[in-house]
Amino acid sequence: MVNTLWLVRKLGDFSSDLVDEERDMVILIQDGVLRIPTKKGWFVCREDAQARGIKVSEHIAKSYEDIAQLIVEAKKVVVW
Amino acid sequence: MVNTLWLVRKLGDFSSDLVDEERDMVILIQDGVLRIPTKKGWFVCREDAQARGIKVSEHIAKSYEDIAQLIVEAKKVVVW
Amino acid sequence: MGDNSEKVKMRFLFVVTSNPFAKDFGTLLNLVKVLSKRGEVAVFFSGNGVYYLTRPESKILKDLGATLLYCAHSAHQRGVASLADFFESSSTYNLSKILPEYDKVIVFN
Amino acid sequence: MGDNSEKVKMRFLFVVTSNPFAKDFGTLLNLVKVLSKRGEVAVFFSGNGVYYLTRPESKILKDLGATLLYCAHSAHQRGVASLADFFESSSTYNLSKILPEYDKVIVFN
Amino acid sequence: MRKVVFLLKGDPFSWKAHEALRVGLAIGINSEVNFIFIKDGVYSLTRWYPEKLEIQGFEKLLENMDYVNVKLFVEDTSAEERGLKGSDFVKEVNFISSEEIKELIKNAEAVFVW
Amino acid sequence: MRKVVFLLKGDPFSWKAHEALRVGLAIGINSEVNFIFIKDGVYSLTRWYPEKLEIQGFEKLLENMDYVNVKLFVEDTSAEERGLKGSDFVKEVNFISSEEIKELIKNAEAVFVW
Repeated sequence: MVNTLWLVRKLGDFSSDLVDEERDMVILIQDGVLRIPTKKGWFVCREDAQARGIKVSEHIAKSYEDIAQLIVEAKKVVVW
Repeated sequence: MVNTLWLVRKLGDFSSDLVDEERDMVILIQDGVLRIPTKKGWFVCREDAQARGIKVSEHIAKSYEDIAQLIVEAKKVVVW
Repeated sequence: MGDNSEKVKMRFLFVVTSNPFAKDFGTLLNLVKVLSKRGEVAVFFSGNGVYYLTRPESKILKDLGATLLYCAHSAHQRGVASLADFFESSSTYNLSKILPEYDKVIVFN
Repeated sequence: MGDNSEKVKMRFLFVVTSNPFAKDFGTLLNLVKVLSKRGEVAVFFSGNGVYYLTRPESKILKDLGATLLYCAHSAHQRGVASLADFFESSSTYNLSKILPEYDKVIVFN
Repeated sequence: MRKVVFLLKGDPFSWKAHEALRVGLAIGINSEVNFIFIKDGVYSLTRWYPEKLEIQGFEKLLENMDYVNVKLFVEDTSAEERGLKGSDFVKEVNFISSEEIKELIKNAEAVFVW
Repeated sequence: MRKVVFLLKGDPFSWKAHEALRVGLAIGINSEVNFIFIKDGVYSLTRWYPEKLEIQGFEKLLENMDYVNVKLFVEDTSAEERGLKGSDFVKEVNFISSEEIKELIKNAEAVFVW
């Protein structure tokens, strides 16, 4: 189970040291998708990437439906 | 005469390489005053620093009256 | 939180203080769309979020079934009045009261 | 620009597209205050700047003698109407026409 | 009582900071709020002059924090990097490390990032 | 005709970018506008889908740029760093170096930074 689901809009500004790598999940949304993550547990919002014409590998893409399910399952959501 | 008067609100985001060091002047305003400049030709808005409780040496302080006069004299103003 | 998700509908509360002509608008719409299928959604607008009251496209949120509340103090301070009857006048005090009733809180500042 | 500053009053044009409940508000006030002593000041509000039309404190700008114009298109798009009669309805087309008449242009986006 | 974390990470002299405190104060009536100032956000609690910035003052809000369930924290390294010590703040604050913030967020049920 | 520079430095898929183009187009009727995209701003001119972001499209504005005095520039290093080449842009753009931007700003009579 995910403890904290982080939805990150601005990567430059994000305090990623607050992420619990074992139990959290990070999903880049909005213009956050312009930087493709390489860390384990970090994903990219598929629709937000597509809307911006950014290509993302399927294995790191999460749809809004996925995100909704994660919001339901996670203990909490933090929008950064 | 000042060619470009730069009023800089966000230092982190500022493309300082666009400044002409010979003929331009940079004044930090708003929260820009939280970072005290050390470069020649760079100043800090006195009232904006005071309002934030930030101390600034007199030799790099410019008041709004000074800024008004510089706006009149400079070829143009760029707010960043 | 959410322990009873199988028995009762999960409840989602959004708090929005950012401007409607900014990037959060589309994100909010997308999230309300997918979450309203999974439970009840309410959105509380405060600060610059009360400008949603004047943006015509806010109606989409209502059509998705969300309850729309706003901080009357913020609206008054900004000279904003809701032309639409589907925004309910509220307060941060009320936000405080209802927050514990929601399973998930999602904040856009 | 400004070659005739001794003969005729210098003219300053502000263009503001940022929100009135943001940090530019105080800066704009300070600059209009000091520049209105040195010439004529006009402020053109567009985009989110049209929310200035609803912020009561905008009157300070008028009291300083500034001409206040706004983009009617932006205001309409945001469902904003001016309650104050000292804001003049205008357009980006008009902004384009008047811009060359001003000695200094100062833009807050 | 819900465990709520507020994180104010910047724009210390702004309506946003004012709104963060105003909402935090209200939430503190019915929940347990850990209100943490990090990065430039820490300046919010220093001595400054809101009336000069056309912003409503924070004093009243900060004063009322004593009557609700809000605990104020300042990240130690954020204060240190800016040369701020305890006496520079208008209110008694608790210093907190990044690790401890991580722990508070881990245990929180809702988080407001400003 | 006044020499005006527009600099769009970020928020490429936003109402702000839309506003920059809308105002630039208008100013271009009576002034000479050099409209320069730098940093993330360069994405504004790539192929993307505004309707999916609840934003009005830029096509019409960009199309009309041909009928006014607006010249579009993309900073070369900003494009390069993002792996974007000429064919990735929806309109024919002029690549420009940081030095040349500095020169355009030096000679401008008004500058709009977005």
